[in-house]
Amino acid sequence: MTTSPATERGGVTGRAPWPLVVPALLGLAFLVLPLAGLLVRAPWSTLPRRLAEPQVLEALRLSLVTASLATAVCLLLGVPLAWLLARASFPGRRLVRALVTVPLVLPPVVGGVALLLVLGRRGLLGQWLEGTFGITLPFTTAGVVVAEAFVAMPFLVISVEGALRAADPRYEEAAATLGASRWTAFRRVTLPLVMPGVIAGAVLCWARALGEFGATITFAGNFPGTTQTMPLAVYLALETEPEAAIVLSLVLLAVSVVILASLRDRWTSSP
Amino acid sequence: MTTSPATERGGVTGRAPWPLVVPALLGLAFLVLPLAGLLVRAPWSTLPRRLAEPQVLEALRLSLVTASLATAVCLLLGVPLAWLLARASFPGRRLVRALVTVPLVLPPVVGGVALLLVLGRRGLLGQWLEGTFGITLPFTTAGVVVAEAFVAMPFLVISVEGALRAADPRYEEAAATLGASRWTAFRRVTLPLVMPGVIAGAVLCWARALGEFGATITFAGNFPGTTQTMPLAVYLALETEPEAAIVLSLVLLAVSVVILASLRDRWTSSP
Amino acid sequence: AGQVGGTPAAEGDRTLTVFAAASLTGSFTEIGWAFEAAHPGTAVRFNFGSSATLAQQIVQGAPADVFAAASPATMKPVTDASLAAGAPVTFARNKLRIAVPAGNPAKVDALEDLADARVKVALCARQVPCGAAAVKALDAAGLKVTPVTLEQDVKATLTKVELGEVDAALVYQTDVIAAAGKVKGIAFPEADQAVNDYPVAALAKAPAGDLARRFVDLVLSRQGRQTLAAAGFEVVPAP
Amino acid sequence: MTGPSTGPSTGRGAGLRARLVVTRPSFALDITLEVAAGEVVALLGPNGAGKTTALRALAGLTPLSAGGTITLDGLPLHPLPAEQRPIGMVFQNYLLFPHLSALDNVAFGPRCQGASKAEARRTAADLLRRIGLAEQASARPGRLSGGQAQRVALARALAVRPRLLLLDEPLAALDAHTRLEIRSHLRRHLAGFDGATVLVTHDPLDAMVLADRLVVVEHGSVVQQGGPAEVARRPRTDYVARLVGLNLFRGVADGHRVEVGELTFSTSEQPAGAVFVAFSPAAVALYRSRPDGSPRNLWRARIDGIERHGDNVRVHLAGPIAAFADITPAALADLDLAPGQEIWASVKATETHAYPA
Amino acid sequence: MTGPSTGPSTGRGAGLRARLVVTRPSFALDITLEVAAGEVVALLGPNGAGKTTALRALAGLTPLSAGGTITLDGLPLHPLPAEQRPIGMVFQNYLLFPHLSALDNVAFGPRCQGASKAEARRTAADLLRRIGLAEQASARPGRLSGGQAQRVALARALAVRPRLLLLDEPLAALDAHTRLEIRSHLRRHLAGFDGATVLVTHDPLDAMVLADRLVVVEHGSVVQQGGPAEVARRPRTDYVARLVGLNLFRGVADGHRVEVGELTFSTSEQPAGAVFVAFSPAAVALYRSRPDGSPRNLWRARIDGIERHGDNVRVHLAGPIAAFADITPAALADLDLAPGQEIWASVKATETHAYPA
Ligand SMILES: Nc1ncnc2c1ncn2[C@@H]1O[C@H](COP(=O)(O)OP(=O)(O)OP(=O)(O)O)[C@@H](O)[C@H]1O
Ligand SMILES: Nc1ncnc2c1ncn2[C@@H]1O[C@H](COP(=O)(O)OP(=O)(O)OP(=O)(O)O)[C@@H](O)[C@H]1O
Ligand code: MOO
Ligand SMILES: [Mg+2]
Ligand SMILES: [Mg+2]
Repeated sequence: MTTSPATERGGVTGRAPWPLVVPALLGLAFLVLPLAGLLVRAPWSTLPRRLAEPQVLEALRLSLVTASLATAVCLLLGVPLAWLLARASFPGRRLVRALVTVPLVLPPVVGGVALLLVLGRRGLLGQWLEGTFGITLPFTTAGVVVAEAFVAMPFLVISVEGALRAADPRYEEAAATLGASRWTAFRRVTLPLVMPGVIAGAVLCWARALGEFGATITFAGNFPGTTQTMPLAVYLALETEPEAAIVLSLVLLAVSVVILASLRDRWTSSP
Repeated sequence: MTTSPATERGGVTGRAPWPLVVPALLGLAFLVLPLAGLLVRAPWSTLPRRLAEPQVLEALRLSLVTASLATAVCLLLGVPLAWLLARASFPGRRLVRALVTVPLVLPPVVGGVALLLVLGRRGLLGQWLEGTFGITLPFTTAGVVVAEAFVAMPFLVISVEGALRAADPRYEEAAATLGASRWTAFRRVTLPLVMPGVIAGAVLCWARALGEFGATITFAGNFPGTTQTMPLAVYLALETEPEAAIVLSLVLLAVSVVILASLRDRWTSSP
Repeated sequence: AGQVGGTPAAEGDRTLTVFAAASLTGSFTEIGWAFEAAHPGTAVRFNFGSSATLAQQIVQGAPADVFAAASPATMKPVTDASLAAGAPVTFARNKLRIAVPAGNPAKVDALEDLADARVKVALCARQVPCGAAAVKALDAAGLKVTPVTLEQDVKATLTKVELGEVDAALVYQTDVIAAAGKVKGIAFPEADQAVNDYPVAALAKAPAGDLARRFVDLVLSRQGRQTLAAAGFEVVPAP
Repeated sequence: MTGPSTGPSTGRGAGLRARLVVTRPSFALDITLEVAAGEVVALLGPNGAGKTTALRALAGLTPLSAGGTITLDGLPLHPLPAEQRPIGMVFQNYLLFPHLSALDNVAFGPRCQGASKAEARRTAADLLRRIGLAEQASARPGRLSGGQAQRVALARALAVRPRLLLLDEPLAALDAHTRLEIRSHLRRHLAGFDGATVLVTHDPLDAMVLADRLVVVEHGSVVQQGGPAEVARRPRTDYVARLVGLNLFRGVADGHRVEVGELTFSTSEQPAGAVFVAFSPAAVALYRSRPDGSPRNLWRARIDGIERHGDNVRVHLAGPIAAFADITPAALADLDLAPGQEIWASVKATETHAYPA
Repeated sequence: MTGPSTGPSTGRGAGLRARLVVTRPSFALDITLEVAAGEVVALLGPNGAGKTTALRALAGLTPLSAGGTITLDGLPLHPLPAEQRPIGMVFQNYLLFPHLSALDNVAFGPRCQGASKAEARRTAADLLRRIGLAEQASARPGRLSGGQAQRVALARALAVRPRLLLLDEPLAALDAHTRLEIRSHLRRHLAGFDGATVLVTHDPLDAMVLADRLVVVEHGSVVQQGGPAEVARRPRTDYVARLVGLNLFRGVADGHRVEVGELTFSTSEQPAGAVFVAFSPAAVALYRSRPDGSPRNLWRARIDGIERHGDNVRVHLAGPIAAFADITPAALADLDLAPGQEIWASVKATETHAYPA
């Protein structure tokens, strides 16, 4: 698991094989060129004015807060779920694993409807939640977090499960002989070993939550300040001023790229 | 990397630790309960009639074909890109890695607009493509694949990169001493080793492509038979007949769950 | 936009929640300001979205006071569930226009031109109001148009025109006005056969019931209609 | 199962008693193991004999098949999961946690046993100092040399103060100097506590020096056991004979004469019936022509190979019996031997050793 | 760097010539290595000395720092990437590809060299048969025992017919029987081709038997090199002395007298100036009271530890010089020794061996 020998072999660029480099650069271009298109079209002159609008900042703040909370929820529930899928054997595991992808395949708006059906005021659980604890989720910031977590969790679960499957289980055995319970072994050995996979999953999860639109607007509505995240603001801007929508998207992008670029290396280099 | 010792230790269920099992079950419930809500609300009586509609089958077929093609494109371009990000060191790698998440964060509709700006009739590349090769992407099935691949590729890239980072690079060194070029080492050693991660990424990618809506309709439009995938059909059904939308979603879900449940174990158990 | 201080306690700090079709974003936001000015201490919260989604939310118990939909069909689930306080009132109409990109590359100037196979046309899908209207207009003209795409809403249709991906599309007058400069609108006679009505209703279980009625009144008032007309809506004569 | 049971008479259940049964499609292990408290038993055997499997079964990492039981200090161990067994284990390929420093690897066990972080680190630092790795305390395993890594693995296993210590080749990667130190450190540690130790090693010297008793496993079964001297003097299988550097043959004795295949050996002992005959390669003399001297045990052999062996030369002999002969380089030059050549070989009766099979 | 260069005079560039320089923040390797074609050089040294680092540098896995060069058969090797170097390498921890069967692991190299799948598998099957693992051909590495895995690793490295063979502890995990076989198989293979071999081992016997020349590395530098006998007879560092089982001291000679710290030794040789004095632990006699006999080299020592050593007992002595004494168990019982006790130690002049430092 040491990465130092690889580091010792030095940069790869010198003799990186073209069957890898050519498609890699094509892929990168494919992902990044459309961004260039947006940048070209963006109305740079009005940018400062837009950024000054309190609603934009509010939506941005709300987006960042809810996406981060949703990622936290997903980590809390998703990493254990991934572990169960990768390490436990129980009847129907294949089905359960496939079911985890449900929120991915469900068109987000339908996902939002499904959430309303279950957690809405008249929903299966929602009624009980409201009756017993006085909790209503739809049309609240908490609802945004729920919608984002619902849509983003599969990304976390599936990447972490993949990482767990690729990890060497003999380290867990070594931990067991040292008296570590499965929980301790998971926490202190397995988790750090698959940290790159967890981080990859969390990044996917966070980014997906940040860009979530359909489930959020359906389940939580579109209220400035409480549930209007950036993608919702972008949607509304598209109704009135398409250029503004591009500016808003670029702001969202820039913030997320800066955050990801500054966070990831520090995290990924630790294990 | 052997999994046999873990297998030898037998199923985990007997003494799986509750700090993992409890959140895992909560997470599972969170992902699956909304599905239950949909099932309860689904108009089962009209289901057979809906399934018989040729448009539904056409949309389903189109969805499966385009999602699979998009996944193939993503594997072809995304795995090399992941390798570059994980193993090569070049200036600005952190930024490039963050840029890969752009299509995730971009609201899909804006993503579609961005694709149009680049690959549309008047787009930066689109003009050239049409002039030189007579290729137009918008409003074609190829356009659907492009839109889905654009939105889904980050999932593949980021999970595979995570898997590559967690893999032991010393096996690549061993391959090098046996005369394997970096390309051979990648193909015959690294790739099989990170196969669980690649499969996880491909599953995410396929499922995301299958559920893709915003970028597809914006870039490729919506025309039955050529560009109307299931999520587009669902969205439009939602406008007039929410029950029909639920039925369509369930059909899409059922098909994807069956496909994933039948494919994944055969693949993941191989390495 | 909560009000702090300066307001008589009698009015209290109240919030009025309005669910409105996304196409009303501009005009209703303005009407909202007017309402807040007229009712100090009251904040108007808007939830703009697709009419169908909004209806779904209301049926599922969303805390809404007023619902303004983009078509009678999308209002229907709400009235069916007896959630509207009284019959919905049509407050605005929208008429179709042919939209062509700046420069009109395909030289479109009448509805018949859309039937030309060389002209790339975008229409709204039949399931959304502008699509239903387009079908009506084309039927009235006896034309068979094969579009390249059936868009999910009118804004998406308009985007295709703005970016030059299609040569022509049928959109609303309001959209042509909002996209002033980037698309050109062409009026056509059959548009009169395909007018789309916007109904508004105060809701039965409105948490702010009295305010809801007053908001509907404001929409129907001269001031409201002026605002809507400025956005390109055809204003319904006062009842 | 042929050797006499020389296991110590363990008092009231102190120590380890185990019947290890592991059945795999292509391999079956079934051995009985008794290790008194404070005793060190070395598990010896050819590659693939099942030694690692036996240790894993003791540790609870490989489940026992039907019939297997493990008792430690009178208490049944087999129902417990690995983490509840009071064991320490050194793995054949170390398995140091790659994300933890050497210090934290060693501190891991004490932490799991409830020690505070500071306490665990103190214990660990102390152990690392004792094995001469104080400087590497903060290094990740990827930056340790092979021998350093194995020493850290050893320290990690000792840090939990186990009642049963399981060591799979603990000294294999150590250099001569360190091996000596670690060996005596290990001995001192083992002397200091009254737990049982099971040690797998391929090094006869390690086995002889460290172990109170040897258990030789082949193909999943015990083929011989006993004190180091006993095993060294009276090997019962080819593997053990090679291990202790003897030529070994099975024959039928009748007075001073032992029939080994077509040969007849004279021996100094007088056993009867089926016997083993053992003698050292150094006791074999080679002649170009038939000698007339006193050695009675004379046979014609073909030279199969010649290799250096320490300061001497080892000659592989084929013929009626396959044997090794160790001769000095000077003798090799005198005799002018080459592979394929036919020669005479003999061994004095007093140098051979016969004992019941 | 103190030993006289006894490297062979390699003909017109045939074989390996290397200056290996690797500079790390906490470690620096700088050794010169010459291995003639067909020659086997063993790299010996304590853990962490830099042996693996040297092999990795030769293989191209660790980049050389400024000043380093590698020439193989007259051609510069250091500009080539690892995959283009005609090498075969056995890693200290095997690194078998976990997803390939034993057969496919071995066939990997030939495949990379362009052999057809069938051809590569035939080569591999043949090699596996020769190392006695035909039955395990289709097993994944996870199902191999430690020794089986190492044999497969060896076969994998040999399968590419390298011009330079790099072996990091190739025999460490093998049992005595297999080790003997693999060792002679390896010798035969090495004899069969004219490439250079560099071998890292901790086993003095392996080094003596397999290598034509020993190069001893400590702290990243060569401290001694020469033929096995030369090194065994005249160790130049504590590490080598322990390796070959001698007590070693540095002193200043004047005729038959050598001053070692506060002691004066009589030796049979007559060197002058700085010298080493070496003698076997078995040559050390212990007495409870001052003896009056012939041994001249007498000193008062404290017993630091006692351990079994083969059939004998090794006594660690502290005092003016730190030395080992090997005595028989009978002598131990007679003398009734215990750690901490003060005794007299002596060694006969004829048993000591002095040579220039
Ligand atoms: N990747 C690395 N980064 C930094 N230091 C390292 C790295 N690998 C090894 N070292 C250090 O370099 C020194 C030499 O290590 P090396 O592995 O070459 O030793 P060795 O002679 O092979 O020892 P052993 O016999 O124990 O295998 C050691 O002190 C080790 O801790
Ligand atoms: N996980 C496994 N699944 C199936 N067979 C296995 C497994 N592990 C080991 N074996 C086989 O079981 C037999 C015993 O293996 P084991 O590892 O116990 O041998 P060992 O005595 O430790 O050998 P070595 O000295 O080479 O390490 C071998 O034939 C091996 O191939
Ligand atoms: O309900 Mo709308 O205004 O057609 O999106
Ligand atoms: Mg083993
Ligand atoms: Mg090493």
